[in-house]
Amino acid sequence: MSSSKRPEPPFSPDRRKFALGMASLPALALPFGAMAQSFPTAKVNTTGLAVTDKEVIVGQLHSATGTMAISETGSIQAERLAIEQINAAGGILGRQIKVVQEDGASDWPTFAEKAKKLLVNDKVAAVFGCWTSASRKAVLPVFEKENGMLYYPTFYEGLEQSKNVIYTGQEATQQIIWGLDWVNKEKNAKSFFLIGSDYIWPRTSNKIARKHIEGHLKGKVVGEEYYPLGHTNFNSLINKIKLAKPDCIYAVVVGGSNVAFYKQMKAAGITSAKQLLLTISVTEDELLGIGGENCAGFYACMKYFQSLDNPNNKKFVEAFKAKYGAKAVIGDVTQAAYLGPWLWKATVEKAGSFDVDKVAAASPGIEFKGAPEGYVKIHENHHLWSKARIGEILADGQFKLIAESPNLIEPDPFPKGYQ
Amino acid sequence: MSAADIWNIVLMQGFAGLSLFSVLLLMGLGLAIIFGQMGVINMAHGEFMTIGAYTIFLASTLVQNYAPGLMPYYFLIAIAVAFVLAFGAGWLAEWALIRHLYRRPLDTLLATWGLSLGMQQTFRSTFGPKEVSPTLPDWLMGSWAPVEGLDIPINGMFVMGLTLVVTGMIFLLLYRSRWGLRVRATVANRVMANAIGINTRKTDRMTFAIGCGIAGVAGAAFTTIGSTGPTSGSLYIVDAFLVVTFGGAASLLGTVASAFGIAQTQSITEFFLTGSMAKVLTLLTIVIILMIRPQGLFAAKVRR
Amino acid sequence: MQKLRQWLITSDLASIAILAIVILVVMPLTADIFRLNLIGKYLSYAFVAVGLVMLWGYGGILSLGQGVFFGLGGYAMAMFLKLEASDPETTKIQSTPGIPDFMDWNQLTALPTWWEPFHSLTFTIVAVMAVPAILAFIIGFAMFKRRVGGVYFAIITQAVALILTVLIIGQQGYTGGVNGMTDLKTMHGWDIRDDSSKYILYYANAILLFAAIFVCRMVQRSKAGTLLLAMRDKEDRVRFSGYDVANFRIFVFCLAAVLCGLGGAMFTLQVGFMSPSFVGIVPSIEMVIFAAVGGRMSLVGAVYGTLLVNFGKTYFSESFPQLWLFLMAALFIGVVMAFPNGLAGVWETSVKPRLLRKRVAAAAQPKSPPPPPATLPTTEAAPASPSGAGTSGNVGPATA
Amino acid sequence: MSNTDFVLAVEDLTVSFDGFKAIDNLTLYVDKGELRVIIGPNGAGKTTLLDLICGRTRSSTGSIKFRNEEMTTLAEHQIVRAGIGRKFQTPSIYENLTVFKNLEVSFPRGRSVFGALRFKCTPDVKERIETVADEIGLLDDLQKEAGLLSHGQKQWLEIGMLLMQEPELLMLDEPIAGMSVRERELTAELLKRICVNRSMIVIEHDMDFVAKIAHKVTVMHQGKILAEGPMERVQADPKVIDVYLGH
Repeated sequence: MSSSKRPEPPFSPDRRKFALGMASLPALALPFGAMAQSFPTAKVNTTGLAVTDKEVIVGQLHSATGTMAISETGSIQAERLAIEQINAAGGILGRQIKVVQEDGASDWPTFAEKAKKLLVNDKVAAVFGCWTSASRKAVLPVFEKENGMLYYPTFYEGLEQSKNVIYTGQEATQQIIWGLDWVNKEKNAKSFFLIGSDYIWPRTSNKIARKHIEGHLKGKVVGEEYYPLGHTNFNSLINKIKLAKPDCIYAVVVGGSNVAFYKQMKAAGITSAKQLLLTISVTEDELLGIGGENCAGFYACMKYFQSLDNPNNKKFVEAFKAKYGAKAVIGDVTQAAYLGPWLWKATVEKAGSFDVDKVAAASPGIEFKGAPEGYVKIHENHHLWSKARIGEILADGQFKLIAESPNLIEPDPFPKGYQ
Repeated sequence: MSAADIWNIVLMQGFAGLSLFSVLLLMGLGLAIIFGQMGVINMAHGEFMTIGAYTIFLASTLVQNYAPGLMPYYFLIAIAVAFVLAFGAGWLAEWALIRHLYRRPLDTLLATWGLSLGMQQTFRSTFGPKEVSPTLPDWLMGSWAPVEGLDIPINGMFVMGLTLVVTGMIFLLLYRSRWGLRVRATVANRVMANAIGINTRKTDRMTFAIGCGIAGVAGAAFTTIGSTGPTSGSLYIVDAFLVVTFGGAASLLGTVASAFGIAQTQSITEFFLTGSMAKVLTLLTIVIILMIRPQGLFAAKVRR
Repeated sequence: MQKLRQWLITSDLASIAILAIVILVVMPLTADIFRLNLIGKYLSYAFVAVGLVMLWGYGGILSLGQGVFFGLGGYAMAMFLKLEASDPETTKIQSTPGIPDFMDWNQLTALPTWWEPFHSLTFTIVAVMAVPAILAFIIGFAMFKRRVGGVYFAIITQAVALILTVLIIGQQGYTGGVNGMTDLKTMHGWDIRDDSSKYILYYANAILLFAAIFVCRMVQRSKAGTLLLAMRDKEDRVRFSGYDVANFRIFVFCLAAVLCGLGGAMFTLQVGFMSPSFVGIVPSIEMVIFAAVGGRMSLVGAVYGTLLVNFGKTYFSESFPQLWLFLMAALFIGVVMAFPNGLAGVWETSVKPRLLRKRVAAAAQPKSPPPPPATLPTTEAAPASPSGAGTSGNVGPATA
Repeated sequence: MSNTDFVLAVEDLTVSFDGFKAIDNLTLYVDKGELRVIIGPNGAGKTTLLDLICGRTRSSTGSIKFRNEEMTTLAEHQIVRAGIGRKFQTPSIYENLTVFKNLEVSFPRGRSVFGALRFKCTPDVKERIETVADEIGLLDDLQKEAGLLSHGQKQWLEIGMLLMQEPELLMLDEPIAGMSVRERELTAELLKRICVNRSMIVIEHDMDFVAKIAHKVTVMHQGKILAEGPMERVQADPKVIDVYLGH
């Protein structure tokens, strides 16, 4: 397929709405037409991407169906919102952004297939997508082979760095170490019980946590347990916790298991009144399913909470709710997904080109002052400098900000001494 | 670690085993009736459970908004509603699909698999792709602590009680009612049952619908211990099948025994090993026993 | 001319020839390399579907664990490729260079001994077929010797699929866990990601698939094939003709498993990774659907079925993201309810007679034009038989 | 247990289903070349006895010796290969194969999996099929699909399939059930013809037919043997008249 033939973006009800939304914005877009002329397509697009004088096509690759749709829906919405806002503000280099959305269907090979389709057939300039580590691992070789640009929103295990990926969530050490220091110092936690779903992110996170607890905090790990994804019965585990009597439970449970875990904990009498618990896997999205009342008082360590009190975030939450309803919630990953298009825009404008190589090269040092979480900056290793924050779970499904790291934490995907 | 502490853990662990037993039994019962009595494999069993779960969610939302005073009581009524809705859905499914496939039992598997896909997407379109959390009555979500250090989950006791009631009712229905008689007659000899005037088609539909209704009850009850989302049902389906197969298809008593065996194995191994290894061990045990005794734990010896 | 037409419509060799033209000529000419690679991926599933025709259509044994064998073949190949992709030079960033990355992440410091043989391509190719065959033999021996069949067998294979998934995911230091084995690059230095290698792999896959079809056709036409059909419908009669029914079932189960293993290996080569999401229950059921859509009695039909379902999946999910699951559900239910013999059944009962009618009516003796379904005598519970194709199309209420 | 000259020696055979003794301490001998008919009221255990001999049901105690070889421990197909053939009550043939294929499948060669894969229909097989088809009167119907045969022809075809195996002991369960008068006569002829160099056990209810073919008659009742001997003597036995013929 040659690049001259523009791919037909597939029809979807969502997209139609979106297109209508754009049609109502010609007045805004018009003055920027002049801008596109100062960046002729031949100059900003030397590698045959789907960029014309008027528009640029990007891909969106998440699970809209299957078990992961529960988590990924927020990211889809946030990326849409960001793109819409960018378009309303005149687009990128005078070009409107058009989205081709693909469904990864919670199936990793499907992710790889669709990633390839987006890069090879649709020639998209960038892809915003993936959620689980497994889906990212599945598409990574595709992006490296076809030289695409992926903006990946989820906090993840680290141990990875690619020219073709910008990681807008936290890598493990950013999220884990400061949180552990905090419970150790403020809550005097010395012994920890580590719990996780059985896959790479929880295992790696707990590995880092264990090294930190044993090596730096001089504390003790009194238990480390993994349960299959989708496990729904935690009573035996809860008894083991009761037997071990840790100062702090460190929980990295994901998906449907999360709900079962917290409900059964509550029913077994393990509540915040008696037990300290720190999790890195519960955001506002998960609380929808768990129910805030079932885990109120526990702590989560993230970089973003919906309740953050700053002007950027107020605007963001307002816009999000205006678009997706007053009941919509925003979790850490949703916010990170929102950063993707904005960071890409800033990078393209700095590079003066959509070419992937130039965008990748221009990425380090890109700043985004309008981020809902506050100021962020892309590190040389393509991860973000960001703060870590501790939130307390409230019964209404929101977090109360308890503490926040004083400085931006440097991303370190290959931490020395933690491997 | 005092002796009392250890004693408490032993008690709680024993309860955990029993609680898992009742969960497995409750999710297996509906399937056992359909599978055991009709030879039909209902791959959409999990989705019928999800109907029950969403019923609780709807009921809790309604009650919260319109009659907050009823909050402590609504749950029981909602379970009954869940039964009715799942029963109705089952009735429809039997009418539209299953009755055409009785002579091709392996095909029911494919058809109900398709059904489960469709139902999942229906849930997703109706309630959104994210999980929801029904607000449960406060009395249900705490623990009962007779002495310091001993916490017995109330939701666990509730599920246990419900399982007891449902199982009892099924046994009563099967062995003391006209329908039960008809079902047993149909299982024993379909042609003969037809000949003596039993409407086997109606019996089948009733059986299927009751099985689905019980799945609805199970799904409703599991909102207290698990998640409610479009794909929640798929978390249970395999375990439910294992329980039924392991028990031997034609025997409800077998289902009870196998649920007990699996629950105890899993809960004990989970306590001493890690969760993933426990799962593998439990499954391996089941497969090995099934290889030695393929007809399941309980199977009648009949003269051919 | 008329003879040729007759042959094209009725001969099974002709249908294989047409399929060969479609796969070897039409598709490479019409599809770009991305789509062709996709088709290649689908064709690697077709091995499973072809195996299921033998196992399910002919043997009457429904396995819901074919993904296990597909996965084993795929993993065997992936292990070889992963070892090659993990030379000390490219993995020097790791704490232990020279071992696969996921091992390093899981604190393994040396290659496990059972990985060692996978340095050898010959061993790998043998393992791709032998490992599934051995596992199938063990399961088959235990089950069929004790006369477990039907629904029980289906569910036990499901349990096996579940166990293997849990094992693979749980033992991530050795298997790559949920992520699977990704980032596979070369085979003996030959880059499998190039466009040209994609073409070569596509053709290798297609030719292997036709070899598989011919082997299966040979089995079908031998006495063993007749016996498989016979024991599906009249198990006791076969037994009392002096045959050990179990051995034949074990054989066909192993045959299907070997085909799955080959498919898995070809999948890994073409897609460049292997993950546990092919081993579990869901993919195993989907693979049964491929065979059901194509027609469980037809080898060629199974290939078409696989292509159709996967094209459907890709097309629907690209074009109707909100509706595609409904469409898939409708496809499954529709096929089972209305076309229990799948595409091949539709061809046999509706298309072929129509194509033949003109010619045959002219001929002196109409041999046996398939009458409309309703007039055929109802055969016994036999789910699908070549001659009973018409009857099974009749999905009237079960009264027996 | 000593060796005997009998083709079949069943001694002290018992089988019970959940306490119910379907066969109760039964002893039975069949001679070479003998055509034995077993009669008895429904539920007497006749079919169960055949099931036991051919290995379909496993005995609780007792022994079954065929040409002085113990059969109770063998699998069904091994018993068949030893030389015992069994016809079922309802015709059990492969409905959607041709008559020729039905007979060919029953030819005792290529019985292992790989044997079956290599099996070729050589001229001697074909000749044998034609001989048997002639015997059972289906020579003209060789290419007909078996499901299209008449009920009587199906019964014959099944007997023919057994003949292909050249068994030394042939067991037929109600071979003339559902046949017309003419077909019954033909069947009687057939049975007499094929009995020449083998032994047979036939279960039958039709007394005229029994009288026509039987060398010896065994009467079973409640899992036991009530009487045994030539037809006339058995018919005259008051015990037999009481439980069976009298009704």
